[in-house]
Amino acid sequence: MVRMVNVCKAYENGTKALKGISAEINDGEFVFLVGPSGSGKSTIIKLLTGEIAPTLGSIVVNGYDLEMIKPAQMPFLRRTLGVVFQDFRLIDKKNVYDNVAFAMHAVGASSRDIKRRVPYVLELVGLDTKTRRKPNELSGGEQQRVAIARALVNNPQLIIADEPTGNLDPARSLEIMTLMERINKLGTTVLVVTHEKELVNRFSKRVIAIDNGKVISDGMDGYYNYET
Amino acid sequence: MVRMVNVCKAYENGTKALKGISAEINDGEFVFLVGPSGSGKSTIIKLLTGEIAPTLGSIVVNGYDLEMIKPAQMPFLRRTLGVVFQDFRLIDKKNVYDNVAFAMHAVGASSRDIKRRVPYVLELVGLDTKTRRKPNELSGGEQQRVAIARALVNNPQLIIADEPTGNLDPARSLEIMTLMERINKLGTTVLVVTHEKELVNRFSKRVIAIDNGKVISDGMDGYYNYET
Amino acid sequence: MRRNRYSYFLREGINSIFTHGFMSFASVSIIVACLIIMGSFTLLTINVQSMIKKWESENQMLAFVDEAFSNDQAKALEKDLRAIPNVADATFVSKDDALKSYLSQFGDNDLFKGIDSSVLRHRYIVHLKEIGKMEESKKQLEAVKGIAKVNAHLEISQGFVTITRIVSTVSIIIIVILLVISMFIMSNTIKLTTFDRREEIAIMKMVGATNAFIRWPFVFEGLILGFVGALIAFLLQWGIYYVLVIEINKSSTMKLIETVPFGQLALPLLGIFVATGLVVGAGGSLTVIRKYLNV
Amino acid sequence: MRRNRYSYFLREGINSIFTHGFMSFASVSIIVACLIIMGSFTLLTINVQSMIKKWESENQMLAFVDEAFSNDQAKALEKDLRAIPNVADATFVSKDDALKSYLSQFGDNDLFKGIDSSVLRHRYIVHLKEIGKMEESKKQLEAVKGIAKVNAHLEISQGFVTITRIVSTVSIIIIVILLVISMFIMSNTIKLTTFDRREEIAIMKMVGATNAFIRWPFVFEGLILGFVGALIAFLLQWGIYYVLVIEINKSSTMKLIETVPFGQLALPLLGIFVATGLVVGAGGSLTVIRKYLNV
Ligand SMILES: Nc1ncnc2c1ncn2[C@@H]1O[C@H](COP(=O)(O)OP(=O)(O)OP(=O)(O)O)[C@@H](O)[C@H]1O
Ligand SMILES: Nc1ncnc2c1ncn2[C@@H]1O[C@H](COP(=O)(O)OP(=O)(O)OP(=O)(O)O)[C@@H](O)[C@H]1O
Ligand SMILES: [Mg+2]
Ligand SMILES: [Mg+2]
Repeated sequence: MVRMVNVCKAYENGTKALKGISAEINDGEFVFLVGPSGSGKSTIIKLLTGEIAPTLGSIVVNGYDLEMIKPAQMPFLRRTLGVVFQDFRLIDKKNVYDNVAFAMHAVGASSRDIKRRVPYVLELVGLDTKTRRKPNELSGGEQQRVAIARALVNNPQLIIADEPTGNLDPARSLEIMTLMERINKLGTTVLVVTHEKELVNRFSKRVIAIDNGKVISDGMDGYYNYET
Repeated sequence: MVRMVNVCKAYENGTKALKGISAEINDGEFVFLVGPSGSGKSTIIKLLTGEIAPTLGSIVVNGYDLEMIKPAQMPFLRRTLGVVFQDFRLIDKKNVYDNVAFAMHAVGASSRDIKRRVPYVLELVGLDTKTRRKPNELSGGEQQRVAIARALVNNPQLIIADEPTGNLDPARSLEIMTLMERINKLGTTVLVVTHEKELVNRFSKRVIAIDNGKVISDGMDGYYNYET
Repeated sequence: MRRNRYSYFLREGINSIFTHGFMSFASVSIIVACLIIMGSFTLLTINVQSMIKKWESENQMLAFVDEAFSNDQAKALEKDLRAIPNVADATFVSKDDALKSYLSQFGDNDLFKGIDSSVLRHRYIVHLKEIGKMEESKKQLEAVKGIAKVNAHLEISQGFVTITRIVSTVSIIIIVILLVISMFIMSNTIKLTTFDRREEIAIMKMVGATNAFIRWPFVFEGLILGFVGALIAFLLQWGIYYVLVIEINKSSTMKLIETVPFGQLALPLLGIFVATGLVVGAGGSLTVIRKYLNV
Repeated sequence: MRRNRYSYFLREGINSIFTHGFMSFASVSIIVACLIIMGSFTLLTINVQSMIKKWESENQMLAFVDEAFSNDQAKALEKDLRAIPNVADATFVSKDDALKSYLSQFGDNDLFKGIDSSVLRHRYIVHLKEIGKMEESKKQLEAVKGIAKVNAHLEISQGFVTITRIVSTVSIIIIVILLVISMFIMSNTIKLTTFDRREEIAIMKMVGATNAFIRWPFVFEGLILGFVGALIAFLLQWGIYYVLVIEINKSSTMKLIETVPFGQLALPLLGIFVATGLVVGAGGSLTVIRKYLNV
């Protein structure tokens, strides 16, 4: 469950990235977040993961109030989340398998679980033949799929994906999004940032559109309603 | 002018990324290169820029034969190219202006030309208000536009763009692609890698489709002919 | 479960050493370099001081026996002299022996011709354990019944004490300075080598790793690098010392230097090296990481 | 145009120092640390050697005048003695003065009572310029008409020569070792700090920059870091030396040490520091870059 009330964010250099965002995402929902480049989508995601703090407003994610949260609790909030970052954030020095396994080690999973689960999610994203590669030996789309696998591996309560298909071909994109939908059906909340109009329209889910740091529409119509 | 004859590329780890690619792009053409994730598109681009060497086959770019080229000549080949990399490759420590200006310094442009040209291209990509920002203070789409500006700034003979709109909203993407088309009309050759079916179909240009390291179609029909 | 985790951390630490090969190599070699600078100087100081000690022990004083004492009575004093704590040994020299020695020394001078040994006294050549306490020992010797007078070169005693004190002070100052500078260089190097890991750490935090989880592999890595550096430095130091000792014994002038055998120094040196290596390794990486953990 | 380019490279180099603040700081401080280790030891050696020189000059030998010579004849020998190249000075001591000195030395012994000064000889106390040539000088003194005999402690001469040689050899070895290790540490540090630039360099190459274009800013950066490090090290070294000299003069034992004034050492020290700094700065960054330039 995510609740943002009147959230504002100004970066150190003065950029007002968010100018009063309020939104609530209930458990089990599937939400698309859309908006033009620079409108503040990634900023929202960084706020939800606690990577940056809001200048104003309150944010509650999976029961953790981000205003009150102690640094020592932050890891436990993050363990309830599976995040696909826009810039992937893979560890260069670890291979595909270890990049994903690492996320399970971090939450204290047992070796047996890790050995069973990691190959499974890597197969889901179509990387089962490339587990020993380092990120720089992968294509852009493959790196993105490693990031997706890592977000899925811990069976999080909430999946947050920032442009998870920006580097994927239409067929792959559809596959990944279908996978997300399936996971959502099993009870996981999903929040996807995307520019892909076609995909948004095809899935008919709730769409929150922001522009210039403000919510400009929020509807169940599944329509990508930002247009030239 | 680009000519590839039976180009093969196997990476050190044995991956056969390209399995005999032949294609010719004449001066003044506008070509889309499409294909699924991991099919070898970025590999082709890295070959054209001389970043990696082919295992087999010959490549000629703007009159430079990449088999014969001396290391000392490489910079001069690259100065005839404007490349947008899939991972942007911006210098973290330099601000937007310097990232773009640097490319002009590198080719020995005069300060006067640099002072006139850089703001102009930054305005073209819509970043004129963010010239003093470092790359990590930009959104994903903004970083991508810096990369595009850098590719354009030296008025290259050939523009090569790897997913230049992967992080951009549909409106921006259309804008950038229209800009490319305009530049192409002025005589510059353009090669764009993209997954955006809609854009490809809209522009009605030559489309080279590859899959699994081979050319599977090459036509003037402007149709994104890779389908699920 | 717990043990399992630490073995994971250890494995991660070791992996990290290899994946950041150049950085690890640089840390270790700089640790080695610094330890050798420190170690060489410490060994030099120890040798110099052992040499001073040796020279010191060669210094002697003369205790003249009362003229009234017979040869046998004089000889009997020996155990009284040796009973004084600071006396290392006392050798009896009779009047006649003393004269012989004078004659052999000033023989070609007419001065001593015809002098009878009766004008001289029985005497003891006394060596002290600690030359610094010469004045006190002189008084104790004079207090012995039967000793008329003690001839001691107090200014030499003073000189030795001064030299020893100067050498000790100077070398302690230099060793401390070298230690501080070396620790600074080493921990700075470890900081440098972990500097480019801030992104890695940020990613780990984003995935839900606790600070402890991130810290431990770094600590192990630092400990291992420090330990390996210390071992290599120790072996190199040993080799250098060994070669130098051989060279010194070869050269005719340098042969005068009596070197302390490495065996005597090996264990404490190894201890100091390893301790410094571990402290610097773990400390260096911990301080860097602390900075990046606030993500 | 050309000049324009170099000013661009210089500006880029300077910018880079600031944008890579931590790295620059680390390089400079490690350069400073290494130079100070080297510098301190060199200064120590110079002082020790100047002290040995001084003690050496205090050593004396006795030249006895022929018994047949009168007081005035004996005195006249002085200029002959001084004419010998290695003689620093020669002081005349008459028979009577010699006896007085003997008596004051052995006065409480009955041995010398009633001895007439006529049994002694006129003599000269001779100081040498170079103690190492004592044997040769002794022969030259003996060759002077009127000098009957020369008493020289050849073994002391030998000892001094040995000590001087040992001190010189040991300190040259140590200085060379320190120099090599310090250069290694410094250039390794510069390598470490430029290590994370390989991506930057790869990007530059992709944009069409020539190797020279990439190299120059790095060279300037390295030179500036090396130069700044050398200057800071020099000032710190000066400060340390100054404080130590004050402390030495305060302490009663240490006052015996006569320190060489910093002024005499400043210029060569500065020269060496700056040269080492520049070589290490430019050399260190060049070697790293060379590796990355093959993109
Ligand atoms: N670290 C930062 N410091 C300063 N300004 C920033 C920073 N990160 C982002 N911004 C600015 O904040 C605004 C919103 O950025 P954000 O990354 O949220 O956009 P976005 O919606 O994700 O865009 P995109 O679709 O291009 O990724 C932009 O104008 C951007 O320039
Ligand atoms: N440095 C490398 N070492 C080894 N294999 C590599 C390397 N780079 C790419 N590959 C492999 O080569 C194949 C082609 O990669 P390439 O990057 O050309 O794909 P692409 O068409 O650009 O894909 P995408 O659309 O996902 O970016 C992939 O299977 C990839 O895993
Ligand atoms: Mg974004
Ligand atoms: Mg690619």
